[in-house]
Amino acid sequence: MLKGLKDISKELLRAKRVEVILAYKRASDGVSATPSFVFEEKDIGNLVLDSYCVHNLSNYIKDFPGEKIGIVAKPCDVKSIVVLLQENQIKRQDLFIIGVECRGVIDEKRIHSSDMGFDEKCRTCKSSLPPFCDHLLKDKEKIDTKSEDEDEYVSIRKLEAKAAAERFKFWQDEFSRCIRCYACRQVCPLCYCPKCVADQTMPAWFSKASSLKGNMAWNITRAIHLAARCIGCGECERACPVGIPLMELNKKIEKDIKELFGYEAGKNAEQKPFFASFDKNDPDDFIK
Amino acid sequence: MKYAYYPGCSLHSTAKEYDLSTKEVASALGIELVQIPDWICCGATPAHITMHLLSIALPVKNLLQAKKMDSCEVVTCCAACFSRLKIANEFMKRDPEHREKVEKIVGEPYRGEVKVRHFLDVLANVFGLKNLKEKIVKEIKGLKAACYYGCLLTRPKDVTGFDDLEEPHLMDDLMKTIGVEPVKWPYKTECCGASFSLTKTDIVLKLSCDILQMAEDEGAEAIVVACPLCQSNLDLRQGMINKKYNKNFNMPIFYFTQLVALSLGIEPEKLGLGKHIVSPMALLKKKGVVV
Amino acid sequence: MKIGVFVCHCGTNIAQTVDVEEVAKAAAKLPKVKFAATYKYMCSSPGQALIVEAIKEKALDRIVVSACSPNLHEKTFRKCLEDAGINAYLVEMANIREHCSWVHRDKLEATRKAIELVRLAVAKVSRSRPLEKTYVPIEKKVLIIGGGISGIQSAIDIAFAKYPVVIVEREPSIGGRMAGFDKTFPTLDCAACILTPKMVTVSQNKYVTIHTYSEVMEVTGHVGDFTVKIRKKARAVDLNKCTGCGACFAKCPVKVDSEFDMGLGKRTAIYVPFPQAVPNVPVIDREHCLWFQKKACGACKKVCPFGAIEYDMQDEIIEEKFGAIIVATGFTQFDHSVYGEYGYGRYKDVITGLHFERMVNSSGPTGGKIARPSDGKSAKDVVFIHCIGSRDEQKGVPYCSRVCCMYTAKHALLLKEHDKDAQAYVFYIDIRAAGKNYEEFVKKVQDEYGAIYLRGRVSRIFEKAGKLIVRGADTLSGAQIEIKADLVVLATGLVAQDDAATLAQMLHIPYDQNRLFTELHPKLAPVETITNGIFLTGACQSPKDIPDAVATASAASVKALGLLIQDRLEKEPLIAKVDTDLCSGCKACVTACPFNAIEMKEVEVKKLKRKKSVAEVVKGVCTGCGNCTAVCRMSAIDLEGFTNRQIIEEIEAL
Amino acid sequence: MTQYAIRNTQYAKDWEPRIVGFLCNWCSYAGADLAGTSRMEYPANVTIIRVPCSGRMNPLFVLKCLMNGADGVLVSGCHTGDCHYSQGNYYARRRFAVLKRFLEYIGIDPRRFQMSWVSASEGAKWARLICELVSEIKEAGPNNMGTIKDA
Repeated sequence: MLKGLKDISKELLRAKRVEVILAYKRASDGVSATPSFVFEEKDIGNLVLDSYCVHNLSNYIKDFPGEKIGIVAKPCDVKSIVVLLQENQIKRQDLFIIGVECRGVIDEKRIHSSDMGFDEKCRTCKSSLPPFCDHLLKDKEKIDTKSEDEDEYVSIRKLEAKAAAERFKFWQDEFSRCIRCYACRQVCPLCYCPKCVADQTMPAWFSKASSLKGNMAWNITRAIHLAARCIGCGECERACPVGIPLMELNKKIEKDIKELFGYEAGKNAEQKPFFASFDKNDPDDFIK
Repeated sequence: MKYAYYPGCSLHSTAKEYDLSTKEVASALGIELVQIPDWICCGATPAHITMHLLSIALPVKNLLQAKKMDSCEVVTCCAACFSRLKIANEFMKRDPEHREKVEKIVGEPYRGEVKVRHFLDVLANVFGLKNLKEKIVKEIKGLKAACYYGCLLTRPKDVTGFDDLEEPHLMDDLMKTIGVEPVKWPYKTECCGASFSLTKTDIVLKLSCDILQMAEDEGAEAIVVACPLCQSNLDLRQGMINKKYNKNFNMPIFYFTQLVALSLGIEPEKLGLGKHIVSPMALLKKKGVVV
Repeated sequence: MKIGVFVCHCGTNIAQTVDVEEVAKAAAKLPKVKFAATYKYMCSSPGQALIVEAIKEKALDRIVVSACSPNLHEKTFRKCLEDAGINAYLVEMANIREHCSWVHRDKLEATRKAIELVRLAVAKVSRSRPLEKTYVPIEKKVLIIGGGISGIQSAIDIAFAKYPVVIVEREPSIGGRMAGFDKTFPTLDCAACILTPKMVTVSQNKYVTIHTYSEVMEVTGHVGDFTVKIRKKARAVDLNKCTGCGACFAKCPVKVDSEFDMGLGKRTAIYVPFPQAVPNVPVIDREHCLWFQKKACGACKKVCPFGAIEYDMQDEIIEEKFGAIIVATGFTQFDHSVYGEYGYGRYKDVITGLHFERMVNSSGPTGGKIARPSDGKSAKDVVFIHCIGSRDEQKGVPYCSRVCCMYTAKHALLLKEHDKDAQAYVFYIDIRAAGKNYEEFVKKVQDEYGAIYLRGRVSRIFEKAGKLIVRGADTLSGAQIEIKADLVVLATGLVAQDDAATLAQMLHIPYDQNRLFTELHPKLAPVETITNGIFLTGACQSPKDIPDAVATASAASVKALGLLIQDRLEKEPLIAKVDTDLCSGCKACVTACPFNAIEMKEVEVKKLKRKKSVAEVVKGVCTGCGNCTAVCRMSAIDLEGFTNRQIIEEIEAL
Repeated sequence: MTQYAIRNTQYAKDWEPRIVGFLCNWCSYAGADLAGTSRMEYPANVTIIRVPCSGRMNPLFVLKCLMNGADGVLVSGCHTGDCHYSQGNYYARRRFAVLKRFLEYIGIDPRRFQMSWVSASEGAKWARLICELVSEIKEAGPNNMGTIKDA
């Protein structure tokens, strides 16, 4: 696969098909991978491609406006590209997607511990192949994935089943740790707003203080703003320095929207954004 | 098919033949009727004009008894009982204020869980006319009868709700099934005077006379009823009507169950036909139903 | 910032339940509030003068009027601010009447809530900005939906002022219900004699275009600029070639029940609904025409001397622009088949008032003979029953249909005039004869025409021996009554057209639980609707007799003309606007706008020295719904008058 | 005892819920006006904020109310098909179907956020709705967000 990546990268740069390639190189710890922006052929040699390549590189697309970009993209990364296309943030012709067949990525938080293993999102992942791409890097061996019927929302259902007060307590405890560093936002490929509502002052949508109330408002707002858009790459949770289970929020909304409306984000760039459209038969049993 | 059976007081006195014929029909069709133990008066018809709470509490007491029989459906034959039981049920379902008071009186909670049906409803809608047709031994041919539903069976619509309010047809359908020819007549749901029979007999005589007259005018040889009060007014008072209005009615008044029983081949002796004041025997002989 | 708060007593309407002085005192203590006062009637001239004076004296720059619903007086106070020389959009109303004093009884509670509502309004107005009115051109043409007496009168009035007007009528002829009437109460002039000249006038007027056999399919746009799609159904007869000679329907072999004659008479498959039809051009009823069903016959085409028959004519859809719309879609008759006690509509000799109109008409299907539909025998004893469907919350509509008492009286009179031996019995609940010469008319029918009026309801009708037995109570004498009648005429009520709700939704006008269209104000704006530029006339708003229908028609015309004579139309500036710095160009607003009022444009980002694509609101098209603001995650698009800052400020003030 | 229940008993006597109602101008606001003109009585716990259309309602407004300690929030618009702007309420419906479930998941009592369709002619429905809403929120007890300090 790595050879395939290097070959195609060389080809793209030589043919001036792209100006930059978003890929990975080894980090200074010698184990993890780190994003690498390759402008020249000579840097191709440093590239790596393995289960340590956790980052969703589509987050960096916005840093190269108007440029032709080659991007290494795992299946989830391609899904976020779909949303970016759907939301007019990039032009398809400016993008060359080097799709990667994926066997999952390592859980970075446990990378130096004894129980190193795949990330939680990969354990329930149902597709190893990106929905589409311009060039596919296939694995040599066949990759087993979960069956379509497998419930990916086990933990959500568990939490749902708890009493309201218990849920409230759970989230209060989680949110109270938030330090409002906004790493979750910075790392999210879909948080591209020029000025986040959290930073706006006129009006001040919610408290900027790192208090429980402010934290709660922020975390709820973040989840709402990713509703029907989050494709589950898990970058927010990975980046969170205090370990708030942000995916438990994202997944809950993803589940509801799938159940109530049959809509899934990141499937089709031609589809109207979920909240910018409606169906006359949308459920209304909650309305008096 | 198993029901809690609420006979009501009429069926144990003036309308014994209704009780007899109902039980005969039920057993012939395999419908199990289990009498509610310790059943009491339903309150019809004086209770609801004297004390509202009492008129609900009495039927509820009976319904509670039925509930304990682990039977969720009560069947009754008397149109007045049917009406009172149904209305009580509706109050207990819809009106929390009354419910609270009544629950205090009867000492137990009740939310209208027990379903109440009239036996006509059971025959026509649950057992089904198609199934009944297969069981018929002897069709009653050539008998023209006016099906008389009375005032309570279909009203009020929201409570009873099993037949058309103004133009009921279930009894007509049932009669057609057993071979009887129901006549088209407009007095299906007129009032016979009901319980005024004792207090204001004149009213009953007038109203019942009109009904008999209309039935005769429209070519009926007999009237079929589903209510003991209707039956007694039309049958018991027929002589007085003839005298007072100078008429010559000789119109047998059948319970629908009696005719159904005859068509099922049940011996006439078991149906209390002899209890009628206007004897139906001559007519039944003429039609070849009995020998 | 200097905010002034003005608390209205509204006579005792507010002051009785809300301690207005207490409200003013509390308001005066709010930050930024420099002045607070109360007055008996803020909307009155002295009330407004008080505001103007205070603005000038205390140099107030924002105003809160704490009074009734803004839907009633917001415009009044905006005007008042203009008079005082400050921007009209710097006023907010606190609705302490409809939402407070009228719905609460406890004075303490109501006063507390009134203070809260004022606090919110102060908070909101503190974030208000002066807005400039925008202007849009007006399409100087009126659409009238419905060509009955209302629509015809409206068209005549508008054409008289020399403005173009288009009538869309779904039947093959204009004329509506009135065309089917015999005589009209209380003067007894013949309906045709007074309607036909109007039909001719309107059809010959050069300012009037009539699309009969046509329906409105779609309405978009707004006051001054409505775009309307009209389906002209295929008549299969060329309107220009046909001269109305009648050769075609003389030859047509098909006979079906005539709708115009309420099924009492027959018509052919190619037909004009009635002889005075406008246009006098037949239409082919494709469901019954042998050509359309079996490709047989073709007689009409063969006999037409002008080659006007076109079997392959297709529906045509036209699109036109209008500045105003008048809705004159009228009523339909209540369906009495829900009354089991009257035979579920199955007795042939139980008919409705409209049947009777046709029957009594000398050019009608019976030639004016009052005949039983069942056997054609002349009817001597005729029972009329009032309030069929009307004033019946169980089976019909709760309202009084207003015209039935009068038309029944007229029928009783006509019955006697047509047949000296006939006898009318009228069962009524109340007689409502409120109109000029109406009461006198009813009295005349009772006294001079011998109609027997019985106060009571009919409990049952049944057939016996060729007669209808009508049973009822005479509640005045307490007697039970039984009448052996030959004919029963039900005074069926007037109800909304079956598709009224669909039309209302198309026009974005509200309708009530009876599907009658709702006027802007029941007293003060009876022909206007909540949607600017759309007006109501006739029975689509509520049951009306002919004089009322004509009066509302002229009223609606004046309202429409009032719009058309203006050079340009003032448009509320309460529309969306985009902050391009915040906009990410995600196009969610563009997709979600129900009016396609948002477009994308390129702007230069100076800091980055490159262009970016952002949303832009098309001012003339935006209606100010604000849907865009809620789908915008970056809150880059906002709605004037209901800005994020204003609403957040209100929430903070809670 | 859950914390809700504790609060309930504590506040039961003199606590009155504070509810915010966001009403669309054309249907629900007019319906509430009609309840007034018809002199229907209902509890004074609901403060109305007028918006042009339920489609104007940003979920963050609802969140803001709840974070500020409102005990209940109601968003009310026209019945489907009746929207003055033809579609606004359809968008709102979708938006708030998701929000409602999400707030519940966070542990916020579902009774605190409700949505209704009230037309301009449904004054009676409005009055009835408010009675129900107030009693439901009384059962739910005070919003504990209001007691959390925001330092």
